[in-house]
Amino acid sequence: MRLVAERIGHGYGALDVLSDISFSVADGEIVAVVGPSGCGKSTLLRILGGLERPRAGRALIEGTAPPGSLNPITFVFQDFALLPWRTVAGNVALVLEDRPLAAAERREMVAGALARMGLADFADAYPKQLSGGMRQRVGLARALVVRPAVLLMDEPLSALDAQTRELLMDDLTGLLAAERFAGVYVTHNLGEAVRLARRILVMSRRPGRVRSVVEIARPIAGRSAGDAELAAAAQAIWESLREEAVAADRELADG
Amino acid sequence: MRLVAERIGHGYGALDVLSDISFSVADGEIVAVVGPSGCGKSTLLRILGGLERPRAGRALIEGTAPPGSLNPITFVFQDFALLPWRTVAGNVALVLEDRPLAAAERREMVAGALARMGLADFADAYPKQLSGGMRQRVGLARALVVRPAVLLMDEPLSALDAQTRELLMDDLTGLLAAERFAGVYVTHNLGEAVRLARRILVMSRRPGRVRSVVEIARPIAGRSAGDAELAAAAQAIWESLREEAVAADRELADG
Amino acid sequence: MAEPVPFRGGGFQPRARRLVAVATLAVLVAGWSLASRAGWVSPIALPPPEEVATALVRLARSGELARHLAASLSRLVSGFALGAGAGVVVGLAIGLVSLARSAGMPVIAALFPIPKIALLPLFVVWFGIGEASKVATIAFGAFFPMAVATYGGVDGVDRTLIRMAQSFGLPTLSIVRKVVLPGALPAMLSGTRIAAAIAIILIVAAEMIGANEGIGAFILAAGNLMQTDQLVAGVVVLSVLGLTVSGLIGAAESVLLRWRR
Amino acid sequence: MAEPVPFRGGGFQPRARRLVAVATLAVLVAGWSLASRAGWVSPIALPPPEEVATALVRLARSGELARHLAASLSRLVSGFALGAGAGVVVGLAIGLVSLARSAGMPVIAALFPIPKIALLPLFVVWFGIGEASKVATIAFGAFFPMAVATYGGVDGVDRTLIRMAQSFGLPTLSIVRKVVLPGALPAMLSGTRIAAAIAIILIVAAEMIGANEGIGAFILAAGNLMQTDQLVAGVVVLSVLGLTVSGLIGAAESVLLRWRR
Amino acid sequence: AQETVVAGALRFVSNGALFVAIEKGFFKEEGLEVELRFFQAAQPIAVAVVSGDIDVGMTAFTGGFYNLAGKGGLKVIAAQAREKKGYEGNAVLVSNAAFAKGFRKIEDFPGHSLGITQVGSSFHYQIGQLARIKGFDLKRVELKPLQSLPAMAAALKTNQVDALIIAPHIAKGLAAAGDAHLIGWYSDFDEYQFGALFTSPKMIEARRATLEKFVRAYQKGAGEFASAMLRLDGAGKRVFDPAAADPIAGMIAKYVYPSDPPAEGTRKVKGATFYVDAQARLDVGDIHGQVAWYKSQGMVDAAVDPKAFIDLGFVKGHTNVPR
Ligand SMILES: Nc1ncnc2c1ncn2[C@@H]1O[C@H](COP(=O)(O)OP(=O)(O)OP(=O)(O)O)[C@@H](O)[C@H]1O
Ligand SMILES: Nc1ncnc2c1ncn2[C@@H]1O[C@H](COP(=O)(O)OP(=O)(O)OP(=O)(O)O)[C@@H](O)[C@H]1O
Ligand SMILES: [Mg+2]
Ligand SMILES: [Mg+2]
Repeated sequence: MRLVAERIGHGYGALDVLSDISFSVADGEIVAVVGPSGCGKSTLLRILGGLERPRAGRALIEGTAPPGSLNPITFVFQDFALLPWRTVAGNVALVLEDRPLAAAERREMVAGALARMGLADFADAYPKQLSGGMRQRVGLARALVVRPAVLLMDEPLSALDAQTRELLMDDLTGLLAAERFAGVYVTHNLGEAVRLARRILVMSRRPGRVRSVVEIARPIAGRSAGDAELAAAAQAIWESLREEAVAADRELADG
Repeated sequence: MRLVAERIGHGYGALDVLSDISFSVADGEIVAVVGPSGCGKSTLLRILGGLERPRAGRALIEGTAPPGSLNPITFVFQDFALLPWRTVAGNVALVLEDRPLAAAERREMVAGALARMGLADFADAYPKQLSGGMRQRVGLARALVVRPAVLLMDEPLSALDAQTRELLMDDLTGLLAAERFAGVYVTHNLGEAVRLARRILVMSRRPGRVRSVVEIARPIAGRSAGDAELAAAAQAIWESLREEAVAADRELADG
Repeated sequence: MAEPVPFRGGGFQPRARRLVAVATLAVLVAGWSLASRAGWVSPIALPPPEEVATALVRLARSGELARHLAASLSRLVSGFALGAGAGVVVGLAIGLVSLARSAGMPVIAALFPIPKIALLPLFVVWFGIGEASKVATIAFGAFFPMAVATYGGVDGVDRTLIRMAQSFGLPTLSIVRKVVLPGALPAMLSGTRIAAAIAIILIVAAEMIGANEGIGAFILAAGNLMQTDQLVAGVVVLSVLGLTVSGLIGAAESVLLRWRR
Repeated sequence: MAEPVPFRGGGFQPRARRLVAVATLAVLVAGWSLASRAGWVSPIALPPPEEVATALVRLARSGELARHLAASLSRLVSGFALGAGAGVVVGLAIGLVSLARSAGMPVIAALFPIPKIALLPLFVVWFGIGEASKVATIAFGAFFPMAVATYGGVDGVDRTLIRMAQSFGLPTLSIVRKVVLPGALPAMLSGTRIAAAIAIILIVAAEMIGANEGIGAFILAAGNLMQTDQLVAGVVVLSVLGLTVSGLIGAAESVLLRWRR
Repeated sequence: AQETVVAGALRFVSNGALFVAIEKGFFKEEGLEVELRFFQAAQPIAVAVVSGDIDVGMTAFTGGFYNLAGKGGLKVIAAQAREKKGYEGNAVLVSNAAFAKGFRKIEDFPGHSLGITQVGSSFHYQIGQLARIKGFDLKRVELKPLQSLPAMAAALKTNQVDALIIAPHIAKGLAAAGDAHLIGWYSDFDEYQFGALFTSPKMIEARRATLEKFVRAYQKGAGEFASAMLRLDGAGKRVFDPAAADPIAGMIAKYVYPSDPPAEGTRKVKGATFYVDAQARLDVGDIHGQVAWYKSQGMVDAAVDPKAFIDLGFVKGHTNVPR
């Protein structure tokens, strides 16, 4: 199954946000999207996931979803999007409750997803009791439990502190390498982009266009935090982005 | 003027937060404080700045503040702590209004501080109109305008996205190199610590103690983002912290 | 040559101390009693607290208090249930459906500021002089704050939670039940607090028409007869009732909103 | 073989359309008129809207409306100013000073739920049947919500802003003036909204005793005479007054709170 | 089986004829069971008749009553109390302060304040008539609606109003206690049909025979009341023959002063007695006059026609019927 963006354009009122974005995500491939603040990365992801209708172009699914996938295109959110009134297990169970599954099977699926994210001991905890890292692990468990084909991740680590981010990055690379999910990974952090992605889409300022696409051929499993080659790739992207990042930073919101 | 922490210990109710912390910050020296979540870094900083009374030990000033310093020990806050109902200039002027200064002199000082942070065009904007990076620049301008001797910075960049953080890091290293402020820099980000600090205080989990002190002799001006030696130092600290960070991450808040 | 860093924090965190609170109430009552006994306050203007206490005890002993309370509580409960129930339904509709919002908001805005006492003569014509008009008065009073709080609560539900639920393909009804309603619950509970307070306040107005029993009727009769000791006794009963209901809602909150802070 | 990603977003963002709002009110009035003319609603139960309109026009033409409004507004303004002013002062004290908090909170909690109509006879004894008792009734009603909103607002001021001000050595008075008060302003303005609504609602109660002029007195007289057209006209005036005041506060908010969203 | 009639009334001595008829069993004799509903205020009784909550009601006339009646909801069928020359009725009281400043007679009303219960009440009507008779402008009297009789008494005692027109027992009590000065009786200046027994048009249509029985029994009660309570001596002054009056007053006291000891209640009833026509006949002309006055004040709608809401068919010999 491939996820294809076909000449997607979008805007809000008079504000043009995205313009003519085309790319595709193949089976098991991670595409990172980077770009300055407000260039429409989150909007693009919402369009890809069917949460927003684009003004122009369209998002397509090519091929069929793998059998057993309950929710082929699944989001992971920046702010975790956990229901605070449900326990960890309840939050994961939420997305299975309206599916035709036997209660026992559902329980088993939830327990399996929690175990895979190291959350087995936290099944009955409420989100507020968890650290940020654990909360995002719940978000990942919830995404895994529906057996997705493509994960759409909107800055999944940016709400975490640097050390926790490091820990989750390890978990995430492990997961993506083991499961062969496809994914679109939006981030500001070029270090994350070069560690996870096969291709990096560098976007321009609003209205966001694809400025360049950087390919990184090395398998994810072999990449590590202190890798000089990756650092150089990140540095190169940064040089190309810097000016636009400065401009985005100095932009005044009207109001 | 030296800032000295003398066997500081603290706690809230039955919760021991800090235990027996001693160190000193010499003139023009930046000390970074790193440690897992909840180990008492922010508490330590509040005690050093006179915002909290420690249960044990004390914070001392050795020597006299440089002449002309209006507020020798000055904070920079993680969440910027700007008054949303004041403009950029108003926020900076706030901390001068109760000082015996002529109006013209005050205006000049404010304008100078804004100019130094590249905020001259934003004097009349409200905080909500600014990007996160610009907001923290206002926080820095406000800190500069009182001519501090020691800056106490509590994760000043952690609320920013990765690209903006990169931009502000450049501003900050420039500033600290040029002005020769002393500073205590609390952070989770080991990369930041190794780029800014002469000494790095690595703290243990709560109750926070000083686990080790890492010295980095090279002058700040000569350090850069992609530096392999610094990356190795950061990696070494991370190895020593990792286990505690994992434990802190898996901690359940009671409630 | 070393001096401590000057302390400049602290303050701006006033704490309510229970002892001082109790002491304050005690001092107030004692002062009131003293002023009455010294003759500074005429018993017509304010009966001494002892007399109020005596009136209360007499009221309780004779079983009258129970009778009046029972009458008022039954009106309160049914009026509140009707009004607040309708308020939740209308509030949900306004919070979820564009048409209901467009139609409902202006009507609520126009009717909310109308004092219920002004409508009493019409209520009597509409609902008669029996229980119906009293229940309707209370229901009318409870309806508006509940409706406003409910749609405010629905508006306040984090949209990312709703988008999350949609992105996992949850059906709309499930989203309303599992995301919107629990998310609006805190606001609805504080709406309940206000609606209950208004319902209690309206007891007196409701019992202005043709009521022989009820705390409100009792207070009105005492006021008409200038029996200030009984009047104040009745007011004390209402105040205690208000505090009790507010306490009950607080308890409900701490159970239902365990997941918060 | 390529199919579009299924759309599953949207919804949960009801918009109030002004046109539908106006249409709803128009339909309601038309239906009311029709029901009256068809005889489904007896004129005793609800006068037809035309009669209400006629009554309003007559009221306005004869200058009576102006006279009644002037009387009520002067009571409203002075009662509100007194009550809300005292509420702000007490609320600030409770928000800033431990002693005031300990002493004030229980007193407010005990007195807030008391219906003001119940106290009317006492108010008459305390303040007579002239303007004083009417102003006092309104002031009493406005005091509590304002006090509660003010200390709530002070409690809600971001403590890091206060610690920031302290860390720069600002004197306490400056912190109160420049940080606490502006920070509490949004809550105080929504308290003003509630206090004003309560003040308007209390006009009818306040003008029950010894008032010849005033919208409340006019409504009461119309109720006594069963002149339902005039009664409803008076209620419409109060509703419009409520909407106007709420609009004014909204305007004040958008000026004073420009710095917010 | 007995037929039930639900009757609404206030606990006032002016409804004495009804209470006597019940106590004496006159309704039972007619085969009627009367179910009494007591109210706190006059207005709701009329509304309750309109809405069918009760079958018949008895209260004083007010502007509100006439407006309801004019909208077709009420039919007046027999008399209640009336102000009659030579009998005590409502009295005019002046506060001590106003009296000291020279408020001694009705003509002194202009420039003073008068406490009333509500706009359009019978007290409002009576000051209007006094103004008409004495030729002063009603606008020069400041009317203060005070909602209840006790509030009126309290306001007079504390000199917050200058005068009251109020029921005899309250007036005599205040004057005797030195709290106010009694400067005249309303009946010295005018006669006045105070109130009525009324029902709804629907009731007349559906249960005319029952109503006729009810009125017959009620008239008997009025006759008993009049003969026992309204005796005049040779000088035209009212006297109570204890043998005749006390049993009747005692019956009324059971309803009006239920919480007082019987002897005390009997005494109070005698002090509060109004004139009641022995056959419950209405002063129809006065009702027309009342409606005309209320109309002239803008308190009753111009369309209200007394002819339409008085049913003359239940009682024979109504007085003063306009052509
Ligand atoms: N629902 C909306 N209505 C109106 N404008 C919107 C909406 N959502 C986003 N925008 C605007 O569209 C632009 C792009 O928003 P988007 O969130 O997609 O950017 P982004 O690249 O994700 O930014 P960031 O890096 O800050 O997350 C911004 O200017 C934003 O203000
Ligand atoms: N005012 C307070 N009252 C009670 N407990 C507090 C208070 N402030 C901090 N704590 C607790 O003290 C501990 C240390 O807090 P502190 O904020 O100093 O940690 P930190 O190292 O800055 O953490 P982080 O890395 O998350 O910023 C935490 O467990 C916290 O919950
Ligand atoms: Mg985004
Ligand atoms: Mg901290």
